[in-house]
Amino acid sequence: MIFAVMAALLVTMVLTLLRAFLGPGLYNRILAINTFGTKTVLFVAVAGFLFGRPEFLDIGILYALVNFVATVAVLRLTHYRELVSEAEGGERG
Amino acid sequence: MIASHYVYWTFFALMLIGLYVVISHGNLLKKLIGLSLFQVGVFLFYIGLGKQDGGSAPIISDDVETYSHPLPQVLILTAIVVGVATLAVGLALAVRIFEAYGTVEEDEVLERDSTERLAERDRERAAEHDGGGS
Amino acid sequence: MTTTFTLINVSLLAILTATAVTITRLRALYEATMLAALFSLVTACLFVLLDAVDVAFTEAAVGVGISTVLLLGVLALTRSSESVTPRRRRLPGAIAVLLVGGTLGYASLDLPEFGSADSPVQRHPVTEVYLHQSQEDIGIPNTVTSVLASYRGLDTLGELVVVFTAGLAVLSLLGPLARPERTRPTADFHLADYRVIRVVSGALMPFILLFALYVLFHGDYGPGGGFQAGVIFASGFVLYGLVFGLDRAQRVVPRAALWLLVSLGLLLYIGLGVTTMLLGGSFLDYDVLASDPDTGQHLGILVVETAIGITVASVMTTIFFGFAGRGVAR
Amino acid sequence: MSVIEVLSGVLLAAGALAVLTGGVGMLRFPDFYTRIHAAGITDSAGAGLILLGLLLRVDSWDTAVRLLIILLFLALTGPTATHILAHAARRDGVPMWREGDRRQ
Amino acid sequence: MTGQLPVLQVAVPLLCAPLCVLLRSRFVAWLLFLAASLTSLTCAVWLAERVDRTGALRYAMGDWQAPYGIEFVVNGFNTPVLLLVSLSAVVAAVYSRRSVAAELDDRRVPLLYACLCLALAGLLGLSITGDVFNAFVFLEISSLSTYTMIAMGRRRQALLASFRYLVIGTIGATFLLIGIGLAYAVTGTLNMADLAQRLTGSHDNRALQAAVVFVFVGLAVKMAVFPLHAWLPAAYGEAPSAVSTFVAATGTKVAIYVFCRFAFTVFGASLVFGAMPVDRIGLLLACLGILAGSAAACFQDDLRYVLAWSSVAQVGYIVAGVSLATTAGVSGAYLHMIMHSVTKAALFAIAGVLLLRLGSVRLADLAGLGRRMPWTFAAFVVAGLGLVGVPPTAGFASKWALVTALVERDQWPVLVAMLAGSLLALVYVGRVIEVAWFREPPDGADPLRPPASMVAAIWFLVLLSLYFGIDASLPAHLADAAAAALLGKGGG
Repeated sequence: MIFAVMAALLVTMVLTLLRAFLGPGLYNRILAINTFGTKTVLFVAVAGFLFGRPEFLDIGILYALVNFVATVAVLRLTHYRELVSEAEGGERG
Repeated sequence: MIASHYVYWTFFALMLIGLYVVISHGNLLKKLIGLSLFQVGVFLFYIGLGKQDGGSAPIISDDVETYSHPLPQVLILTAIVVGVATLAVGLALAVRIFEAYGTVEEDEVLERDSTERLAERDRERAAEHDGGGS
Repeated sequence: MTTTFTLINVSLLAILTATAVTITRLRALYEATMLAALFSLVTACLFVLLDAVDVAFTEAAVGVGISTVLLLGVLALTRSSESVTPRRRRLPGAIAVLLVGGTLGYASLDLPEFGSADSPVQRHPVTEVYLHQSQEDIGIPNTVTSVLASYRGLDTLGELVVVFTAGLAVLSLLGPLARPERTRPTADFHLADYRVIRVVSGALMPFILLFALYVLFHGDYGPGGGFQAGVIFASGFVLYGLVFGLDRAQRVVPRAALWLLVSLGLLLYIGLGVTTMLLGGSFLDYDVLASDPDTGQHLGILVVETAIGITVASVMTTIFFGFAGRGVAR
Repeated sequence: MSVIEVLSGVLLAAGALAVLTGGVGMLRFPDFYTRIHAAGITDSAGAGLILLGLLLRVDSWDTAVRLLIILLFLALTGPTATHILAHAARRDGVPMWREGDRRQ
Repeated sequence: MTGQLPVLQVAVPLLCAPLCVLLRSRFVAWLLFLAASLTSLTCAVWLAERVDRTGALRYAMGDWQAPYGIEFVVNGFNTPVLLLVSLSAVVAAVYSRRSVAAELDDRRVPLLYACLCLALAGLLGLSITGDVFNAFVFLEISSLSTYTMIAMGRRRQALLASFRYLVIGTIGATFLLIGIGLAYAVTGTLNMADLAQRLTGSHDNRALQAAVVFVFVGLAVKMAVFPLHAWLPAAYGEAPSAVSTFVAATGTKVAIYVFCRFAFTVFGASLVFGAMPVDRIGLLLACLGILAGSAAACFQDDLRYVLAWSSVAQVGYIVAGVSLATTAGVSGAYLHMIMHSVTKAALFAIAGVLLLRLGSVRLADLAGLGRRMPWTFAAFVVAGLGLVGVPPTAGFASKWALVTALVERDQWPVLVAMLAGSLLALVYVGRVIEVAWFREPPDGADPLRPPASMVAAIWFLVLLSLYFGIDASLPAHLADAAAAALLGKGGG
């Protein structure tokens, strides 16, 4: 059963990855990558059970955390770029 | 051969992809991204060396028999840290280059430097000429 | 079990290669950075699969939590799309790839089989010492930690010095010492737009810091340790800075305190080495720290991990402030 | 086969199904806003069911606590992330798909 | 306490770096760097003397015996390098006080000294360590601090120079890492002595041969061997003068030492020079490097770039000596390493003084220098002639040693290249002297007085090079001991 879950996760990873490759645009990719991050959290959890050592779930917690930080960073920093480039795009040439 | 070495070959392929990006792309940031890819390939190669079939993470526990080797993991921990330190310095330099030149494309930076040098030389020539004439 | 492993391994490797190729082809750098983050995540999964849990921990924290944020910060400050790579640049890259690839392929012919229990790496006496002897010498279940902090403590000191150097570099290039002449307009973050994220981040903050402490002190028994804890601390501050603005983040951790902490961690580590020398042992020989070698090793490793945690957290935060402060310079 | 094992199997199967559906939706849906819906399915239903299924299989309490923390964390950050994504996408004028438009 | 000397050598500069940052005072930072380099020099002298008397010293970190832990090894082959690096650091410390104050803004000065301490620690650690991975770590410490210091240069070109050095240097370091990984895969160990022992008899192992290639290409980048030298001219030409003085004297030299260490004591000469054609490739690249570097130096119009390109050529001389793989060749290479390091440090120091007083070191701006700064100019002439190899300067003694080694092995083409390189050196040094002596100074130019501490540092180096030129017994003794230790004839 656990192996089936793993297979489903891997297939979903590939599907999400295709979306990340195809885009279009930044937001589709961010969405795909955010979803992909959740998949990796699940991957770590399931892999732990699959290979008989489930005590390393700390890694899953960390993945969830950094995934969130990265998403927030993308949104913050892309938005900010527009502000700056509007204000002084001309000067910098 | 394929069954036992495909893993190494994939790691090598990752290194080569990174190396290609570093060498042939002119954008400084893309170069740094390529550099990280290159390094990640090497990290994976090291970790691959320590893996043992049916092994488990080298955290000693009563009900586990075989462990993968801890030494490559320690080395790569160090190497990852060195890699991110280099990346941070490279990015800081890229920001400063952008502020100084207005671009992060290597070719454009070089072009701007050489036009500056040519302009300087012209000025000098002109000054010399004036000095000789008067 | 082996088949399962191989199947998962092959899928992850395929995902990894496809991602790498796509990264090289994308000229929009924001997208390339996002895919680099994804690449890091997959690498980390692969590390888990290859039993390198500590490395996976670090790779995820560094690759996604720090590298991506820094790259995005730099993109925000510079230009975000790459110009077309001219044809003449491709040749040197292709030649280098061919040469290196040829050499690597040649080398692989004599590499031991992947996963073999009979390779020189596994047969060397070091393996036995690190895996079993260490239980008596040091007495910590996580052998990665004992090799990292004790057997090869000098490498780890070197690693910390590298981090310290990176902190110095960013301070000198982007810090308050290197203000750009032209000031920029204050960035308006539209904080009000993001009420949900503020509440959630605020709720998460104590949890993140607690998690970092847990990782720091649990490193002896499971994946984790000073470096990982430091990065988690730093990504906590990064999150705080991103959500609540740089000013508030700097009020929480003032620059002066960061300067102090950056040096303090390194001093603590070297000081530990000097102490062991003064107590009559050799550099970083923790046995002499207590009457009983086991306790001494535990104490030494604890100090080392704490020192690493302090320096890494403060350097990473300094670096982030350096980049972010560049954008909102007043 | 105990009841708990069966229950866990059912939960895992449901979770795997949800994850897969979400993945397919991610690829097949026509625009960004519909894809958020697919992402939501995998993030909440898929992750939740799988983690609960695993929770029934643990044999030590510290693993269980970690699973719960992951669950809590995903439940907290997932919706937040999709929320701000949608918010930002709307702000930046990501186009919306209507019946009859070309797929993006 | 004398047993702890090998580690003190590295630990003291490492300790001073965070203190520089913490105390944030320009004067204290300078004092710390001076103290660190003096301590290192004392340790190095002490160690050299002990090794000379009793043979190799080993120091096990954390009391874990090698190969389980990391060990430091002091032997005939690295004492000259330790002495060279720490002596250069002392000179750079004396020199830097005024030069750094003039070239950098006040608040960055402590950071520069911290980086100098780190670079010193990195280079010393790289020279002393007996563990291949530890060597990589120390290499990265020294490189990263060097990138940082180069970026502190005055002109904006320094930024790109630093960035390119960073990218090329990191590729080199990663190559080294791949090589170490392949060697590790074949042997399972990282300790140099253990590696050497386990490698004997596996000469036809293809992974091992690839490891040799990767390690040497990686080191060649750091050594600036001919086709991989692209980073060097701009890096040395744009760095703050105190930094180029220190780094030009030590950076490539330590990399060359590590090359020798790997070639002779890790992989073994029979594999590297017997089973693989490293010697022939080395000689070829050396010739190309000598010719290309010297020729390029003749066409530069900035004094510091002239010197930097000349460094590329000089690396060629040293590589030629090492590639001979004979005792005479390696000894000559060590001798040239010492002599060139003293000479080049003096020249870069002079360029720094000129930069301070004239505001530029473009050749056109040096007109009439001979009359405006007679003493500095005299120092330049002596050091410049040392570069050419005119007796009785230091350059002559070492080039003579290299020539005899080449003749012994009948390497005539290399000899021709070396002679051509020396003639070209005469051209580029002559060009500078011509401008400085025969051209009229600009109207209204007064004589200039350089700061006393900088002059003292320069003249110390110049007199040292003259002394070595007349009586080369001390460096020749060190070089012979090094060659003997490397090639396994005595020393242990």
